[in-house]
Parts: sequence; C-alpha cells; structure tokens
Amino acid sequence: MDDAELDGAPRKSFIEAIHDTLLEEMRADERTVVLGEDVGRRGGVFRVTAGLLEEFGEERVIDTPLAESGIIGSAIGMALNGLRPIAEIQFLDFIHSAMDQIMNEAARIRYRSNNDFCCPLVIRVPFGGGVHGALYHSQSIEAVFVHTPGLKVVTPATPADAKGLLRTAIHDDDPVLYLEHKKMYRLIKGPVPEGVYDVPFGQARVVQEGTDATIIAYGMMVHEARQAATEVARETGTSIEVIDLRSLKPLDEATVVDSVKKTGKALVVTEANGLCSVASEVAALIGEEAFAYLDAPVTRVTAPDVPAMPFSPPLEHAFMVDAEKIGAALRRLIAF
Amino acid sequence: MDDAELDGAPRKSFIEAIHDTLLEEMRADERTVVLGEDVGRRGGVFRVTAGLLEEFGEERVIDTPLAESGIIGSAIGMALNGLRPIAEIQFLDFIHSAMDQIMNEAARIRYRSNNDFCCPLVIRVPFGGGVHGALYHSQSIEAVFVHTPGLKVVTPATPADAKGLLRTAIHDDDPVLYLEHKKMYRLIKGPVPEGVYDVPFGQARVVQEGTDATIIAYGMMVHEARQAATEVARETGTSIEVIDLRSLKPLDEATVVDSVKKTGKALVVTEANGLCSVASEVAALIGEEAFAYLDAPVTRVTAPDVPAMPFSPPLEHAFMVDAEKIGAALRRLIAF
Amino acid sequence: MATEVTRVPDEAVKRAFEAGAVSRNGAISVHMPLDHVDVGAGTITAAVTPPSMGDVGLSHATLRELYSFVALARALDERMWQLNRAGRAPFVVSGQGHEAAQVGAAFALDRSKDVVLPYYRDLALSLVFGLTARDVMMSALARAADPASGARQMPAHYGSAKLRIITSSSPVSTQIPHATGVAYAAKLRGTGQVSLTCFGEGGASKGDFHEACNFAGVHKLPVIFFCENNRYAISVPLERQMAIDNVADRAAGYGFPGVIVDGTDLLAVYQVVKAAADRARRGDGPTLVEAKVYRFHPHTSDDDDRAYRSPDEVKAWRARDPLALFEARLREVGALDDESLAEIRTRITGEVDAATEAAEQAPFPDPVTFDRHVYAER
Amino acid sequence: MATEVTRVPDEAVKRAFEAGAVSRNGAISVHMPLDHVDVGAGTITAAVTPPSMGDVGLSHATLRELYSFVALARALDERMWQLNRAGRAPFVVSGQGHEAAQVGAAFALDRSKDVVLPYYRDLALSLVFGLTARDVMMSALARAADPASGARQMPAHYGSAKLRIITSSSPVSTQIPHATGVAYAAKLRGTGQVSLTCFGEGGASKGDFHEACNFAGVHKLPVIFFCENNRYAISVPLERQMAIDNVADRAAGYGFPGVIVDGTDLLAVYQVVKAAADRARRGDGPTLVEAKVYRFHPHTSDDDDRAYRSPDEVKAWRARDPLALFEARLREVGALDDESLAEIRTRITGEVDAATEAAEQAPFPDPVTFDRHVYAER
Ligand SMILES: Cc1ncc(C[n+]2csc(CCOP(=O)(O)OP(=O)(O)O)c2C)c(N)n1
Ligand SMILES: Cc1ncc(C[n+]2csc(CCOP(=O)(O)OP(=O)(O)O)c2C)c(N)n1
Ligand SMILES: [Mg+2]
Ligand SMILES: [Mg+2]
Repeated sequence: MDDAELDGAPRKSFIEAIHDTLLEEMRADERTVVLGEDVGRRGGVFRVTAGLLEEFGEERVIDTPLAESGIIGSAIGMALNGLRPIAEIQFLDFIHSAMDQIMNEAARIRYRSNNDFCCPLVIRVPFGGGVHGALYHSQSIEAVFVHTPGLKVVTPATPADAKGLLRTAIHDDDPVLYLEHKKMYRLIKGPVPEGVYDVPFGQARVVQEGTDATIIAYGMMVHEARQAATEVARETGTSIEVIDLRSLKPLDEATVVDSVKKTGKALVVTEANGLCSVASEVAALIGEEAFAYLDAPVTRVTAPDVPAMPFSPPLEHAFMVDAEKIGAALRRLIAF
Repeated sequence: MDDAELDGAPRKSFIEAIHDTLLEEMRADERTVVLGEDVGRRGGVFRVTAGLLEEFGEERVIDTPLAESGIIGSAIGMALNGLRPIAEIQFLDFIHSAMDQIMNEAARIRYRSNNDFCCPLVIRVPFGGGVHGALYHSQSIEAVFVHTPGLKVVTPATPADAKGLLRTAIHDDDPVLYLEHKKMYRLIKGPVPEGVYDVPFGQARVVQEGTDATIIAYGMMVHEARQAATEVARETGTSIEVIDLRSLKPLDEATVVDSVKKTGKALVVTEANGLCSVASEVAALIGEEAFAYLDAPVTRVTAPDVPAMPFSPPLEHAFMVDAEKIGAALRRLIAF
Repeated sequence: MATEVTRVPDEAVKRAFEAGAVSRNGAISVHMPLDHVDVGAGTITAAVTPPSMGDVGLSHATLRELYSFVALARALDERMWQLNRAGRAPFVVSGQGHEAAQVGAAFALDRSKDVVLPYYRDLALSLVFGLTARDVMMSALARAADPASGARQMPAHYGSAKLRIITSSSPVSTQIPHATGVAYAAKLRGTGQVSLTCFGEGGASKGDFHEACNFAGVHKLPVIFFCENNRYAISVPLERQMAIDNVADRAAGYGFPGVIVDGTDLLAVYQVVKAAADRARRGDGPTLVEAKVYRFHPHTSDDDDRAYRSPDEVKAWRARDPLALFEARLREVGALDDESLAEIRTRITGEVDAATEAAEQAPFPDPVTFDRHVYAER
Repeated sequence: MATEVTRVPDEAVKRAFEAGAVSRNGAISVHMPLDHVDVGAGTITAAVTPPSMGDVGLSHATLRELYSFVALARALDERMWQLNRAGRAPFVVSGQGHEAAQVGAAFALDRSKDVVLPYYRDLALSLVFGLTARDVMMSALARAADPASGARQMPAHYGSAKLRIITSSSPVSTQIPHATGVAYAAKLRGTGQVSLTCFGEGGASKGDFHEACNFAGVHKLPVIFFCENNRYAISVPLERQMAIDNVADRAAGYGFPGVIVDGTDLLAVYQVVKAAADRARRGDGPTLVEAKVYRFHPHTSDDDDRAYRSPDEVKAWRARDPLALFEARLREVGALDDESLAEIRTRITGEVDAATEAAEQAPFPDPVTFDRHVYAER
C-alpha cells in the first residue's frame, strides 16, 4: 500500500481499525466466531470487540470461562470442524497457560498430519509496556512464538496495517498470533483506506528511507525509533532508514538485508527482554547476510534481562526502551 | 575442573552421574524432595531416579498425578515453605503446560517481591532428539527459557559436568532448569571425580583449543561438533577450537568472545529450531563484541524452522543436526 | 454388580468393581437404556449384567461384526508386539484389554458424521471408524503410506480427516478441549454431529480436562468425554492419581451426568454411549462416561510393568479378557459358533498378514519431503 | 436459609442463596460446628442464621476487633477510590462486599504460624494477617516502602514473608497449587501449619484449580481452598462461567468436603473455616469453602460495570452490606454501642489519614534499583 492510497483516507485510531475490521470480517463470513474473556457483554476490557455481541449474538461472540488453555484448545476444535475462530487472550502476560495448545497443537497440526488437517485460527493479544501495567500487564514475549515453527506472528504499527494484517490473518489457513500493542490503541491514529485490502505477511514496511544507518523495529518501537531517527538526523546531519518489520514470522529478510547493505549500519530494536529475542535473530541474520557491507557492529537496543516491567513510574522509565535510549545507541552507531 | 582431576577418576555414564548426584544430595539435605510422574515406583521412565523411593520413602520421592502445571506449582509452594524441591518433567516436550508456573511464577518471585521471597527449585528435564522420539519426544525449546529473566538454564555435556552442575543447581537459591540430553544418558561415558565439587554457572568449557575457527555448542551437539572438528581439521590441516557453553543462562560471554577474537571465525551450533534460538543470541553477541576481529560471517547450524522431529528414520536424519552437517558448514567457513 | 464379581476371584478386581457400583458421592444404580432415566448431574453406575439382548437390539450379524473388530484389534496388537520383539517395529503402544470398551463406544456413534478424538490406546475405536489393518501396519513400520502422518509421528497417533478421526498428538489430554470445540462448531453449524474423545484416568488429572468439561457444560455441547480407566498412568496407581474411586464423579462439578460402566462388557458400553449420544443429539449436553478397564501389556514397548504391578494382578484381570468374555456371550445367545468363529479368525489372520507384508514392502518417506507442509503451500 | 432470604427482597439475591441451600448434587444442610459432623466428600451448606454466639464462643472484645478489621478495610478501600478519582492513586482493586468473608476466614486461622495465599481482593484478609494501613497506602501510591514489592507490582498484590502472606501475582489461580505445595511442606516438616488460598469463582475454571485440588486430595494435605464467589469474573456472569450453582460441588471430585457459606455472615464464615482448619490440623485433609459474596464496585478502577450488571442488582446486594450486617449483629448481642462504634471509627479515620499522609510524603523507588534482585546477590 503506497502513500497515494493512504492520502485522503479517513483517519482512525489503532483500536478503531482493529474493531472495524473484525466487524467487517464477521459480516463477510458467518464461519467466523470471536471468543475470549469479556469479549461479549463488556466488548473486551479494551473495548476492541465492542458491539459485536449485539450484532452477531452470543453464539458467535462467546464470553468464555476464565481458562486460556480451554479457550485456545476449544478454538482449535472449532477450526477443525468448519469454523474460523478468532480468539482473544486478554493480555500476552496470560498466554502462558495456553502455550501447550498453541505450540504443541495449533502450530503442529498441519505438519504432524502430513497436510491432512489444518488449523485456521487467529489469536489476538494485547501486548507491550509503557502503560504502568507492571510485571503482568506489560509483557512482550513474541520471541517464544517466533521460535515455534508452524505459527505466524504479526505486529501492526499503524491503523492501516492493523486492518490489512488482520484481514490477512483471518483469511490465512494456518494459526496466526496477531499482537496489538496496547499503548497504541488510542495513542496512534492514521489513515485507513476504505474497502477490503490485505497486507501480505512477510513484507516489512520502509517507514522512511535513509542512507547512513538502518533502524529495524516493530510495534510501538517503530514510533519511538522514528522519533529518535528524526532527532539524531537533525543533530548529526545524517539520514536514517527506519524499517517496520510488521510480520515477525515470516520475516522479510530481503528488505532488512538490502537496507543494511545500503547503509552499512544496523540498529535493531525491541522492547522485549534481549536474550534470544527477535532483535537477536535479526542481528544474527544481518551478520550472516550483510557481513561484507557492515561498517559497524550490528547494535541491539532491548529491555534488560529483568522480569519487569516494574509498576512505579521511575522504575518503569528506567526499564523501558524509548526514543531516548534508541537515540543514544544511534548516536554511538553513527559515530562508530 | 582441569584434566588432572579427571584423570583416573572412575568412569560413569551420563545417567549414572545424574542418578548418583541426586542420591548424594538427597542424603546430604533432608529438605530435598523429588517429585514428578513415575519418579518413584518406576524410578523414572529413563531410570534416573531408580532406587530413590526405596531409600527416601514416598514422602520425599513423590509420584505425582499427571499434571505438569500442578507439579511445578506445588513444587514452588514447597520451595516457599522450607523444602528444596527437585521436580522432573518427563520430557521437555511436555513442559508447555507448566510454562505459566515457570515463567510467571518461579522466575518472577524474587524480583516481584523485591527480594522478600525466593524460589529454590530445580527442574530436571530430558530433552533433545536423535532417538526416534518424533514430534513430542525430541524437542529442544531451551531458548524460550533463556529468554525469560529470573531463570537459570544449564545443559551438561559430560558426566563430570552433569554432577557438578546438578550440585550447583540444587544449592542455588533461584529456579534452575537442568536439561539432560536423553540421547546421552547411556551413550556418553566419562570420568567423574569422587566427592563433592561444583561446576559454577556461567562458565563455558573449552573442549579443545584451536586457532583457525571456533565452534560453540552445548548438549549432545558438543560431541557432534567435536567429531566434525576432528575430521575437518585432519582434512584441512587446520586447528579448531570447540567450546561447550554448559550454562546457557547465565552465558559465559567472555570465553566465547575471546575465543572468536583469537580465531576470527565462529560457527554456532544448536539442534533446536533456529529462529530466536541460543545460536541467534550467541551469533548476535559475537557480531557485537568481536566485530573487528571477524574474518568471516558468524555462521549458524541449527534445525530448520520445521515442527519436527519426524519419526521415520530417513526424515529424522534429514532434519537432525549432526557431525556431517556441522562439518559441511565448517568447511565453508574455513574456506571463506 | 454381584454377578460380575462372582466371575472374578481376585480381591483387587472385586474391589475395583464394587467401587464402580458405589461411588463415594452417592452413585445410584440404574438399568439401561439410560435415556429412560432422568439424568441430571450426578453419578450413575450402569449395571448391565447379564446384558439383555432385547434392550440392545442388535442382530446376530451385527454382533459378529462387533466381535470381528475386537478380534482384529487384538490380532494387530499381537502382531505389532511380535514385530517389535523381532526388531522390525521400533515402538508399540498396546490397547489390549481396552478393545471392548472402544468398540462398544465407537459403534454407538453415527459413523457417517460423528467425530472421534482418540488417544494412543484407541486402535480398536479407530478401526470401527474406518482405519484399516494396512493403515495400522504402515504407521507401525513408519512407512510413507501411514495415513495419519506419513510416518512423521510415532505409531498409535491416529488421525484421518476423511474418517473424522481428529489428528492426535502425544501431550496427554490436549485433545479434550478440541472435542469441546468440535462440538461447539457442530452445534453452531447445526450439523447434528456428536464428538467423542478418549483419555485415561491419568489424563483426567490435567487442567485441560477440567477446562474442556466446564466449557462444554456451560454450553450444553454434544460431546462425550470417554475415560478409559485402567488404574495406572504408566506406573502411577489410581490412589496416587486421585483421591476418589471414579473419574465419573467429577461430572457433577460440570453440570452433566457421569456414568460408570464395566469396560470389559462391550454391550454395556455400547448402551451407555448410545444413550449419551442420543442425549447429546437431543441438545441435553455432555456426558462423562468412565469405562473400567485394564491394560494387559506394559505401557509401551519401552516400559517394564513388573516394577509397579504384580503378575498375579495382571493374571486376575486377564481372566476378564474382553475378547473371551464377548465370545462367550455371543456363543450363549447363538450369534457365534465354532464355524463362524473359524471363518472370522481366518479372515483376520489373512488381513493382518497381508497388511504386514504390504507395509514391509512399502517405501519409507522421501527425505526431501521432511520440510513440507509446515504451512499451507501455495 | 429462609431467614436469610426474608431479609433480602431482590429475586436474584434470593435465588443465589437458595442455590447455596440446595446444591444440585444433593447438598445437605447442617449446623455448625462442622467437626461435629462426619464430613466425607460431598457438599455441605453451612446455615448459621442467626449465629449462636454460644457456638462461636468469642468475647465482645474479640467481636469488636473483628468489626474493626472489616471497618478498616472498608475505610482504606474508600480512601483509595477517593485518591484514584483525585488522580493521586493510579489504580485501585476493591474488595468492598468481600470483607466479612475474608476477616472471618483469616481470623479462624492460627496467625502465629499458618500461611495465606491471597488474591487481589484480599485486603481485609491481609490486614488480619498483619498488613498495616501504612503498608497499603505505600503500595497504593507506588512508593518504595511498599512491603509487598517495593512498588514493582500493582497495588493489591499482597505479600510479606514475615507475615506469612505469600507473594502474589496477577495470573489468576497460579497461587492455588502454591497453597498445595506449602501444605505439603508443612506436613512433611511437621510444622502444624495450615495454608489457605483465596480465589474467585472465575479462578475455579482454571486448570490450576483442578490440578492443585486433586494433588491436595491425594495427599490429604492441610490446605483450605477458599472461593470468594461474587458471581462475576469481570463481566462474565456465573451462568457463563460454570453450569453449576456452587463451586463447592467440585470438592467431591477430589475426595474432600465442599462447604457453601453465606459470605456476608462473618461468624458463619469464621465457624466454617475454623472447622476446616481443625480438620486439616487433625490430618483429615483439605476443604473447599465457598463464600457467597458480591463485589460492590467495578472490577477495578479501569472497569465500568454498567456494561454488564444493573444498578438495581448492585443496590439489592448493598442491602446485604457485610459491614452493616455485622454492626447490627454486634449491637443485638451488645458487643457494640454508639460509643464504642464512634471510638472505633475515630481510630480508623486517624489511621487512614496518617497512612495516606505518610505515603504521599514517601519517596518513589530509586530508578537505579530497577534491575536489582533478579537473582540472589552475592
Ligand atoms: C502432558 C504429558 N505428560 C506426560 C506424558 C508422558 N505420558 C505418556 S502416557 C502417560 C500416562 C497416561 O496415563 P493415562 O492417562 O491413565 O492413560 P493410559 O496410558 O493408562 O491409558 C504419561 C505420563 C505425556 N505424554 N504428556
Ligand atoms: C490467567 C488470567 N487470565 C485473565 C486475567 C484477567 N483477569 C483479571 S481478574 C479476572 C476475573 C477474575 O474473576 P474471579 O476469579 O471471579 O475473581 P473476582 O475478580 O470476581 O474476585 C480476569 C479475567 C488474569 N489476571 N489472569
Ligand atoms: Mg490409565
Ligand atoms: Mg468473581
């Protein structure tokens, strides 16, 4: 989707884009059902599913018991018997008890049955920090799902991508983890083209072009990276390329590698804990594929290896990756 | 522990070393309890806990109901009330339903309580492939635990380290995931010094010194790497350094980085799926810390992004990382 | 269930069946068919001894068909053990002792549309749903023609989209919530399907059992939770697995009936599951059926059961071999005689031999295919 | 529990308590104290109305102490809401409506050694175990002096090693298996401790509830599973959470008693939990106690309950405000009068004011400490 299509499109918040797309897709295909805790009467604790119960009724908009493994497990059963379930896990921090159903079941059903069965399942989950959510309402553990073959993992950073990626996810015949950064719900607004369109998986988005360094990010960090890039570019008279991965699995290796071949410097950003993270993977990839083009070490900006985030604002600020920390690393990288 | 100490020490199989250490530690500290499925009457499905029930009785050697989350959850409660539980999860493939208790509870108890509580818990788990275990008796998902702050993760590759690392784990006041490669149980034998000794966490072992390239591996892959190194070295007249990480979290960054600074070439090996794996982390680390010393791209040899392993021998062989595949990558790296 | 007990000398077995008859939270005893009984939440003990053929209403031909399934499952199981001992089959999971319960349950369903979600012991159940001896041997010998997985999974991981046998995995009890979801889809889509999922008493200790039963109860879904209680989870005995005698007693906590049935009595199981399926189709919701069975062999070919149970105990249970019991019954009612029996046996031996031969000739999967079908291929 | 019902006009409430009185799997009604009753597995409805002070055997001074805990919890809760509306407290979880159940339960334990594993509603329970108004305000305002976590966790995540209040987290029901393990350690070490863990009826849908209860039943552990059933899990009503009326009915599936008690009746809860604790200490094993309560406020300060329940319903339940009910009772028996009441109220207001002030003066955690205590520091 190029800027032309975006120009003049109506502006929506991130959450509106997701909500409206759910509404459209449920209207378009009666096999779709939404299930999760508080998705019906309450319309979701973030109100993403507001109004769906009223329009589609209790049978297609299911307020489930408080049981994450049961939610994903029964959603898998629904997918195996002709429905297109869209499950919500209320916070990524609470997905752990469903990992057996996600990793051992949903992700492996096609492979283990040698293509006799498949599992068209979308799992929507709010994730990410900076909202004073403390240890259990702030987590970013996407890496463990990227590590798991058979899954797809996407993280829109704009309302337009939120719509396009959700459509693609709902139409995909394999399980997709659709991660919604909760800080973006009302903070991020942008143009969202009318009518149906897909944003294909495995295609990163070049947020802005540049020649002196490449920042690779996803989710809320795309916005922090862009801010850092603007400030540092102004300061240092350089031009910074910013890439939004959008889809973590499959990963758009070509766009990342080509960009770094061009700029020679790479800064990989995630707000998640750093070890075995998406930043580790992208950094390793660049080191393997763009070795001869690197003018500086591939640098990672990640959360420290601390089981945060802490609740108290000063602690949260100390822990959280933001434009300031990205900027500092970017300055060092440019000066290298 | 240097070779001197090992020389003349009695030889034991990997499984004997683990079994004997459990026995000694349970004799030494009556706060220790062993719990898991089939650990008592059956002495474990691999016989690691054979004889413990007879010596320590049903109260300290607990055949639990079939419930992994319950096993880890109650083990945490035991640790919080004065015991030193050593829990067994029968296969790493079945640990998923306990991930909530491991990642959200055990790993976070000290941090979230600001050091008021701690969770001295050892979780022993057989892992790894090459035993015709198919999709659900072969997994290597250690990366998801390395990604989780608050945990420690170790993977002995020799009987001597099996003893020393298990002792350190049982005496540690934080939760430790102790991973036992099931293919090594009876295949790998070696000297095991008598008496008590610790192998500290966060210290890699230089298996053999070399000057032309460094292979970094852990678990069963250490033995495959060593074989590959020997063959390729003979062939090419080079000398290859082989490093056994032993402890994945904390990671011995210095030993890895210094070795690569010396050899200029790094091959990182894991039998796990590659994306966001320990190999990704180590490769990214080397790219960051040894950038100026690299004569070739840091190369990874990992399992492909396939939810295997498949059962049928030809499929398993095609999937599995082994000396042959490591050797091929090593030749390319040396020729670079 | 006195008449049962008199047929069984061993005390342990006697106690087991008495436990079935009187459940700690006040089980009541009723006679089949279940749907003549007002079944609220609570535990019912199905005592059908001796079975009244009138109630069952199956022709002699049908009874012979049922017998053939039990006998075929037994013959295949024995053949796999032979191949394993001969080093030709890498791994065996045995269902011997469970066959009557499985055949009775599967046969009570509508095989033209119902859905089963088996676990690794359910060879006999899968045969009734259309799996062939050839299919079984292909997977036992890890050949490409294994219909469940193309030899990607271990043997005994049954599955076939065409036969409505849902692909199964190794983690215990993960299939139980799938059964709930399958039933939810059936209800929403109005397909009239019933789903039935099987698991052991050990599997009933997993959280997934609880979460799946609860969700199914809330929505009164057409699902049958079928527990094959063989008193051991590998080596862990019943009294270390749970503090109650009957898994069925848990149904009351989910708002639907739990039924305890003698799993060595094929017709009793048939009637109980039939009643549960009718109930499900009527929209009255789930039923938890607990079949009391025993596993004659070690857990798998990797296990040694002498570590945790006595040869005498096994011997006592073998006296209740469901194959022998069913044969005796069919002779009683004149549905089987030496001649028809010989004929069935010859046919089955032929099938098993042919299947074994075919599998041993059949190719292994092509290594280059190992990374296919991780995702849909476009 | 007819006398209860007459005190309550609203139909919904009436039904709720009738449900308590007659449980679907055949609950029986008994009178306190429980340990005069032979308690096998099964459901018991504790009907103690009006409470016989003779049975309870508490002095007027003690009754006033109990009242003070309820009143202090209420006052702190209300103050936190005020601070929240004023933008001075970022987040509030309210226990209003649950206080009598919590105080009755906590007081029935031995506070010199027993262990509690609360959930986020358990302010009143934690106060009885020694948490102070000051502690509460420090965590409400995220100050360094928060004893539970040094302001690392959200408010209402109670914990204190010294007070034997086990550190709590946000994922629902993870504390239930911890309580089982704590009890296992108590039994093995012979400490004579009882553990009590709290959770909502929504929490009883999680697999961890099932796995923890089952394990505790198998080993007859000294643990009390205390369910505060307030009929909603955020917005999800009871009938979408489970197909039965009483969580207590599940106890039968684990081999221990389940007791249903009116959670607005402090003395009834006290007697039930006391009986359960005695039972646990006698070595007779776990008890599942279900207190029927109601949450007067939205789920948290981030919730809006008008989306899922009617003001009338809330109003009807407020007519059963446990604070008012307990005050009335104590006046009846002469344990409270205007004077003693005024004195208690003044003391409490003073405590809450002082605590608020202290917290507002207190420093936030030092940012440089954010990465400490991930592991033991050497
Ligand atoms: C989650 C999980 N934990 C452990 C295992 C290992 N395991 C396989 S079968 C089994 C025992 C199952 O017992 P039960 O449910 O009673 O079924 P049975 O084998 O007796 O028919 C165990 C522990 C597993 N497959 N999955
Ligand atoms: C595993 C998990 N899933 C979801 C949530 C979000 N959540 C917090 S409280 C709650 C409802 C709990 O209801 P209940 O157990 O009845 O306790 P109550 O709040 O009514 O006292 C939910 C869904 C959570 N904290 N943990
Ligand atoms: Mg069993
Ligand atoms: Mg509730």
